[in-house]
Amino acid sequence: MPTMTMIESIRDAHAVAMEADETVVVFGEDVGYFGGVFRCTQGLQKRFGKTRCFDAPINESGIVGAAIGMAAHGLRPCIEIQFADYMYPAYDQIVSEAARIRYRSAGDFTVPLTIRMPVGGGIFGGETHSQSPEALFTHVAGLKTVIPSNPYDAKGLLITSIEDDDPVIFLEPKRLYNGPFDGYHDRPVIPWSKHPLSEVPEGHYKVPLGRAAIRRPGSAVTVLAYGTMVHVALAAARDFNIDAEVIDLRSLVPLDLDTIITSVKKTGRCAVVHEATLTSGFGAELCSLVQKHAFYYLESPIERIAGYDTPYPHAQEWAYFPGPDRIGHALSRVLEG
Amino acid sequence: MPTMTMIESIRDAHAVAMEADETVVVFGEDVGYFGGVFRCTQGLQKRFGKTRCFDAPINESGIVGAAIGMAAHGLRPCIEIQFADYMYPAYDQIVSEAARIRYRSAGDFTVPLTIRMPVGGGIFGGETHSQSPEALFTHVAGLKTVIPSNPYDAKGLLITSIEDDDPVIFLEPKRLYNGPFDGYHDRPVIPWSKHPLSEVPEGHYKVPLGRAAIRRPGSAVTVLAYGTMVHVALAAARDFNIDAEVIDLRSLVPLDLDTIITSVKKTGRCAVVHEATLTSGFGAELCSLVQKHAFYYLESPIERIAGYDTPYPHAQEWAYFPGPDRIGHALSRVLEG
Amino acid sequence: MSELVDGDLRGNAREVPLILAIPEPARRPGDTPDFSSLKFSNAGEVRRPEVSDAPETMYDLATGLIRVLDDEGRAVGPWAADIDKDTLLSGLRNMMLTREYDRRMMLDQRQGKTSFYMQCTGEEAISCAFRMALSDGDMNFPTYRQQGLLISSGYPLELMMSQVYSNSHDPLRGRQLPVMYSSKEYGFFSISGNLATQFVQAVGWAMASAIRGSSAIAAGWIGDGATAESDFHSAMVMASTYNAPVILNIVNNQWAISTYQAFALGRSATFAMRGSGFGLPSLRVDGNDFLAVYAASAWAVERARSNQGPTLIEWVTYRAAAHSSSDDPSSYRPKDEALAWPLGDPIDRLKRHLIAVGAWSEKDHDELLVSVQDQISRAQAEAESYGTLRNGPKPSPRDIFEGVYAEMPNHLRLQRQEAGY
Amino acid sequence: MSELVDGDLRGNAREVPLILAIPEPARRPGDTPDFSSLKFSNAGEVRRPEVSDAPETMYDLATGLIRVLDDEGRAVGPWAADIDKDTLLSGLRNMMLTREYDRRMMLDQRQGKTSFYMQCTGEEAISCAFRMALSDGDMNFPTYRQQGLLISSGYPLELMMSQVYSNSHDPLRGRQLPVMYSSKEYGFFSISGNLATQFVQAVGWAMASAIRGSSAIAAGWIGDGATAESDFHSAMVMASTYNAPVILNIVNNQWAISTYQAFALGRSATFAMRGSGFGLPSLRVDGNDFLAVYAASAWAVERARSNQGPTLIEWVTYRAAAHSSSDDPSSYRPKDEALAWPLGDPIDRLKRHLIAVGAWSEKDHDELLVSVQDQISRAQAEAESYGTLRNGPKPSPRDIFEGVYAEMPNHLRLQRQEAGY
Ligand SMILES: Cc1ncc(C[n+]2csc(CCOP(=O)(O)OP(=O)(O)O)c2C)c(N)n1
Ligand SMILES: Cc1ncc(C[n+]2csc(CCOP(=O)(O)OP(=O)(O)O)c2C)c(N)n1
Ligand SMILES: [Mg+2]
Ligand SMILES: [Mg+2]
Repeated sequence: MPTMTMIESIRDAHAVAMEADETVVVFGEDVGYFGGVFRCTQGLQKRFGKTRCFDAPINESGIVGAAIGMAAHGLRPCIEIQFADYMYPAYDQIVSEAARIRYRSAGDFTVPLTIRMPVGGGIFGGETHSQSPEALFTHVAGLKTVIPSNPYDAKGLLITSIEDDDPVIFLEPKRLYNGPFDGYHDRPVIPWSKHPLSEVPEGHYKVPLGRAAIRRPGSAVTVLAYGTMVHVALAAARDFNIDAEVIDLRSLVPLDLDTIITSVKKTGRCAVVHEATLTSGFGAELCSLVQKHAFYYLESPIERIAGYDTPYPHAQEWAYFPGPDRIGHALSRVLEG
Repeated sequence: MPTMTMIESIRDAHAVAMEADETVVVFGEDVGYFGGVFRCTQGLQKRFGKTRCFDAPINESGIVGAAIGMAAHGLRPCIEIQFADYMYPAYDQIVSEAARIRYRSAGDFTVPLTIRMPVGGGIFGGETHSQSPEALFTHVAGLKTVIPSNPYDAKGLLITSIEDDDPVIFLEPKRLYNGPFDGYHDRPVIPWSKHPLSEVPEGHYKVPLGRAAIRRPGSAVTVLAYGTMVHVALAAARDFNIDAEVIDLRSLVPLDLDTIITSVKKTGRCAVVHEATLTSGFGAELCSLVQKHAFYYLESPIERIAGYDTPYPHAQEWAYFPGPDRIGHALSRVLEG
Repeated sequence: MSELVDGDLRGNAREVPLILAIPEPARRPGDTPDFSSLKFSNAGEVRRPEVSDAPETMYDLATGLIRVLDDEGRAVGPWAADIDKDTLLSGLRNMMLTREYDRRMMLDQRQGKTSFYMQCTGEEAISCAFRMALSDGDMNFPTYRQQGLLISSGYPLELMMSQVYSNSHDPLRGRQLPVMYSSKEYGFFSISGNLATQFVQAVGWAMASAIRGSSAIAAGWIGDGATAESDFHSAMVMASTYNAPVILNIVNNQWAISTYQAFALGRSATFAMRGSGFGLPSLRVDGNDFLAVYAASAWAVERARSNQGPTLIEWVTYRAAAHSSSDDPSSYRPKDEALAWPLGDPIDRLKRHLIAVGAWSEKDHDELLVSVQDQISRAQAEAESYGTLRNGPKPSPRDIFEGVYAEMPNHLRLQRQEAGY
Repeated sequence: MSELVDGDLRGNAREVPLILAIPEPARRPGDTPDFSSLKFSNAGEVRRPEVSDAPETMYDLATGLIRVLDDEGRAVGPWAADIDKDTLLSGLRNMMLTREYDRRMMLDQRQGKTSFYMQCTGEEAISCAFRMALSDGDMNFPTYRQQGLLISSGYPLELMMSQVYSNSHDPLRGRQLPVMYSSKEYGFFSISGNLATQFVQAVGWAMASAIRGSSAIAAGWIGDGATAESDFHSAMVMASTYNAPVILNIVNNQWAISTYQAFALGRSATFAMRGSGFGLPSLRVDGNDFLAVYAASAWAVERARSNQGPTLIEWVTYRAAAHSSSDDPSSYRPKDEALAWPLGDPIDRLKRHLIAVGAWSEKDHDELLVSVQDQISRAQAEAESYGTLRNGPKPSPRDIFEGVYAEMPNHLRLQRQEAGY
C-alpha cells in the first residue's frame, strides 16, 4: 500500500470523490490553477476541468453562500476556507443557512456541502493562522464536525463527508499536513512515511462519522483528544509513563459517546485535550457528558488541557501550545486526584 | 423609587451614560428616529442630537466595524444588533477585531464598545428571532458577556458595560422586556411593577461585572441560571417544592466562580439551565468548572436543562422551551441521583 | 464639542470642523408627503437596448426609469411589448389574489390565528409579472415579500395558509415563522429570516446550472434596505466574476422598517447604479407598472438564458402597508404617504390599461374581485380546518427533532426520548 | 454533462446549455508576459476636476488613469503640481528606505531570524507619497503591504525590525505575526490578519472624527483581491451614507496570492468603478508614478478635510515580489512578468524625473543608496541586539496573559499561575 502525507491523502480523497460523482465540485481561494496554499487540491483542475475545480474571489461568505445555492441545485460542493481563522465572514451562511435549510424547508432543500479548513497552531502563524474554532461549529445544530489525525482517516473521512447529505465541517490540523507531530517542536520532524497510518488504500473507501478510534489502550486514565493533540497525548503518555487510554475522537458531532463512556468506566479517570481556548471549548462538552454518564465511576475530577484564554501568540507559541509536558503533568494530577 | 420595565431601565441607562460622557454614541438599525424595534433607545435622538444617536444601514458587520473605528478614535459606542440571531454577519468584526485589538496592538488601540442584542425565545419568533448565542461569545478571549434578568440589573450592568474599557456583549432576554416570565406561557402576564427588582434608582449606579446574585437561598441543590431562565428556575423550585439555591450569574465572562463553588459545596448537587442548544452551550463550561472545583462535594451528576439540539421551532415553541416542568423533573433527578 | 478633540488629533491646516451627515426622509409624521426628490422618467422615455449590447453602453439605464403605462393607461415607448390579453388578465388576477390573500392573512393574524404576518401591498406587480416571464424549472431566491411569485405559479393557497397557521397541513411542519414558505417544485427557495443570504445563494444556484449545462436560470430578491448587507456584495462579486445566469432583483419600496431608503443608498442616485460598478447591465424600472415589469423581466431572462450573464434590476415601488404585523408606520412616516406615491397602485393601473384598450370593464373587474375573494375564502376555510396556531390540529412536537440531519444522530434521539415525544 | 440535468429543470424555450465563465490571466508560467488587455491613459491625458465638483460629473475618472510622469521623466498635464525638490527627495529616500528595509527583512527571514515576511516591492510610491499628503493626527488603517506609511512618517526602523523579530524590544510583545505593526502615535492602525476588516473601521474612525468636530481624516487600505470581501461593501455603504471624511484606497497590484485580479474585478473594467456605484468620486491612478500619487492623494485629502466626503482611489501597480516569504509566484505567473510591467518601477521613475529636471544625478543617487543601506544596517544591528525569533532576548511568556483585557480577570490569572509564569 502506498504511504501518503496528509496533504496527499486529502488530494486523493478529492480525486476519488470527483471521479465517482460528477456532481462533486471544488472551489475556493487559490484552489484552482495553483492547487491551494497547502496544495491540497493540486492537479484537480487539470484533471477534472475548470468548472469542476476553480479559484474564487476572496469572499468567504460568498464562497459558502454560492456553494449552498449549488447544493440546492443538486451539486455536492467541497470547498476550502484558506485558514479556519478566516471562516468568520462566512459564519452567517454556515450557521443560519447551511445548517438549517433542511430543517426549515422540511427537507425540500438540502445542503450536501463539505467545508474544509486548516486548523491549529504550531507553525508560528500568529493569531490568525493558528485557531481551532471547532466549538463554534459543535454548538450549531445541523452541522457535523470532523477532524482527522492521520492520512488514512483524512482520506476516508473526507470521502464520507463529501458523500454525506448534510453540511460537514472538515477540520485539517495543518501541523500534521507533512508529518505527525508529537509536540516536541525542537526535535527533528518525522515524515508520515514512518507512521503506520500513512498507509492509504488506493481508490474509494470510507471511514464512518461518529466512530472514535482507540490509539493506545490503557487502564489508568482515559484521554480524549483529536487532531494534532492525539499525537501529543500519546507522547505525554509515553514520556510520563502513564498507562493512558488515548481516544482519537475523529468526529465531534456526531460523537462516539459509547467508546468514551466505556473507557472512562474502565479507567475511572479522564482528561480532555485540545488546542482551542479553554473556556467554552469542546472539552467542556466532553467533560459534561463524561461526568453525566460515568459519574459514579469517576475517581478524580476531569482535567481539561487546552489553549489559554488568550489570542494565539506568535513568539510565545511553544509556551502557549499544550505540549506533552503540560499534558503529562495534568495526567499526573488526574491520577493523584 | 420608580418602577421600570426592562425596556425603560435600558433606555434610562443609555440616557445616564450619554449624559455623563459625551463620548458615548448610540446607533444601529432603526434605533435613531424610531427608537429601536423594542423601543430601547426611544427619545435618545431627540434628547442628544442626531450625531449621538442615529440610524444605520442594515449591515451588522459595518455597524460593528465602524463602531470599532470610532472606539479607536476615543468614542465609547453602544450599538444595537436588532436580534442576536442577526449578529452572525458581524461575527468576524467581533471575534477577529473587537476582541483582539487591545492584545494584538499591546494596548496601543482599545475597543471600549458595548454591543446590545435581544436574545431568547418565548415570543413565537421562530428560528431567527429566538436564539441564545452566548456560548459563541464566551469562547472568545477578549470579550465580556453580560445578561441581566431584571430592570435593576439591566440598568446597572449596562452603565458598567458602557463604561468598561473592553468590548462587552450585552444580551437582553426579550421575553423579559415587558415583564418577568416564569415559563408558564398560558398564565396571565405579570407586569414588572409587581416585581421588587423593577425598582430602579434614578441617575447613575453600577452593577459590577463578574458578581452573581443568589435569587433564592437553598440547601438541596444549586441551580445556575441567567436571563429568562432565572425566573423559570425559581418557578420550578417553587412548584416542585425543591429547596434549590438559584444563582443568577448576570455575567458569564467574567464569571463569579466563588459564589458558584461555595454554593455547590454547600448543597452537594448542581443543575445548569439555559435556553441555548445543549451541545457546547455555556452550560457545558459551567459543568466542567463545577466538577473540577467541587468534585469531592458532588453527590450526583450535574444536569443540564437546555434547548434541544435543533433550530428553534415556531409552532412547537412551548415544547421546545425549557419550562418549569422540565426543570422541575431534572432537579428531582439530581436530588435522587 | 471641540473640547472633545484630543490635542494630538489636530493637524496644521485644519480649520474646518468635520461634520457627520445623517440622512433624513423629506417628511415625517404630521408632515405632508413629498416625493419630489425622487427622479422619475416619463412613460416610454427610456430606450430599450438589445439584450446583446455591451454592458458598458447601458449605464444610462441605471438612472432612468423604465415605464410603459402612461397616465391615461396607454402602453407607450420601446418597452411596450405585445402581450396577449390572457396573460394580462391572469396577471391581474394574480395580483388581486395576492392582495386579498394578504388582507385575509393579516386579519387572521389580528384575530390570533397566527403569530405574525407580512403583506406586500402595493408591490404585487413585481413578483406577479416577473414570475410570468420565468419558465418552470427556474428558481427564485425570495425574501418575505414575494408571495406573488408563489401565487402566480399556482401554488395551492391553502398550503400557503397552512404554513401561516403552522397547522397540521403546514408543509414546513410548524418549524418556520409564518410567510417563510419553501417550494422546490414551484421554483421558490426556502425563505431565510436572515436578510440577504439568499442573494448570493441565487448566484450559486445559477452557477450550478451553468456547471451542469442546464438551461434553468435563477433569480435573487432583496429589499432596498438589505442591499446594505454584505451578502449583496458577495452576490454581485460572484455573479460578475462567473457571469452567472441570474437576475438580481432589488425591490426598492422606499422603507426598511422605519429606516428610509437613503440609509442604504448613500450618495448614489439609484440602487441600480450599484450594478454599473460591477460592469453589469442594470435597469431601473417602475415596479408598479405591470407592463414595464413584464417587459424588463423578459429582457433580463433572455439575457441570462442566452449566456449573456447577470442583470441587476431595481424595481421602484412603495411599501403601502406596515413592515409586518409587529409594525406601526404612523410613528415614522406620514400616515397618507402611500396615497401620495407618484407611481400609483399596480392593480389599479393594469385595470385602467385593460379598460383603455377595451379589454376590460368595471363590471368585469367587480366580478373578478368577487371570484378572487371567493377563492381566498374557500382556501381559508380549508386551511383553517387543518388547524391554526392557537386552535385545532398542530404539527407534532416529535417534529422538533426530525430533519435536523438526513438521519437522526444518537444524541438527538436521546433528547427526543427524554422529552417524551 | 447534459445527463446531469434533472428532467424538472428543463423549461420550454431552453435550447442553449448554460456556460460558467472562469477568469484566466493572459499568461501563465512559461508564457511571454502580456499586459495588453489593461487600459492605460497617457501621462497628462486625464482631466483634473475641482475638488468641489459634483461626484456624478466625475465618473469618467474611474476608467482613465491619472498619470503625471511621461516616458522622458517629465511632469505633464493637469495633475502635475509644483512640488518642491525637498519633498521629492524625501519621497525618494523613503521609497528607497522601504525597498532596502524589505530586502533586509526578507533576507533575515531566509536566515531564520523570523518566521515570516512580506515585501511591497514595486508599490513603494503609493504609501510613501500618500503619507506625505496626510497630516499628523490623521489615521491610516493599513494592510500588510503599507510599510511605506510607517517609514515615511519617521517611525523608528529598529522598532519595526524588532516587531519583525518578535524580540524583547518588540512594541507588540511578540504577540503578532511579523509585519503586523501598530502605532497610534504615527497614525498607523494595528494591522489585522483578517482581510478587509480595517476598511470599514477606517470609515468608523472618520465618522468619529466628524462626530467630535475634529479635523483629522482617515484612510483605509485594501488590496485588489480583498475588495471582494464583504467588508469592502460595508465600508462603501457607511462612507457613502454618512459622507465620512475618509479616503478609501485600493492597491491593485494585479495579484492576490496566486489569483489574478480578474477574480475580484469580475466584468467591471476597473476597481475604481465600484465607487461610482456608490455615488463617490473615484480616481484611477498610476501607482508607480510618485507625482501622480502625491497629486491624487492631496486632492482626496482636500475633499475629505473640507467636508466634501469620501473618495475612492484605485492605485494601479504590480506586486513585483512574491506574496510573502511562504509564496513562490513562479508556479502561477511568468517569471519575468514584473520586468514587463508597463508602468515601470516607482523609484526608477522618480529618479529619472529628478535627473530630467536637473535636481539629481546618478552620483547623488548612488550616494543616497549607500546612505539608505547604511541606515538600514545600523537599525538592523540595533534591533538584532535585542534578539530575534530564534536567538537572544524574547518577550516573556507572562505576556501571553496580559492585555487580553484592561484588567486581568480571575480565570486568566489562574491560568497564568498554573502555567507557572
Ligand atoms: C441580518 C439581518 N439583520 C436585520 C434583520 C431585521 N430586519 C428584518 S426586515 C428588515 C428591513 C428590511 O428592509 P428592506 O430590505 O428594505 O425590505 P422590505 O422589508 O422593505 O421589503 C430588518 C432590518 C434581519 N432579518 N436580518
Ligand atoms: C478573511 C481572509 N481570507 C483570506 C485570507 C488569506 N489571504 C491573505 S493575503 C490574501 C490575498 C490578498 O490579496 P490582495 O487583497 O490583492 O492584497 P495583496 O496581497 O496583493 O497586497 C489572502 C487570500 C485572509 N488573510 N483573510
Ligand atoms: Mg424596503
Ligand atoms: Mg493584490
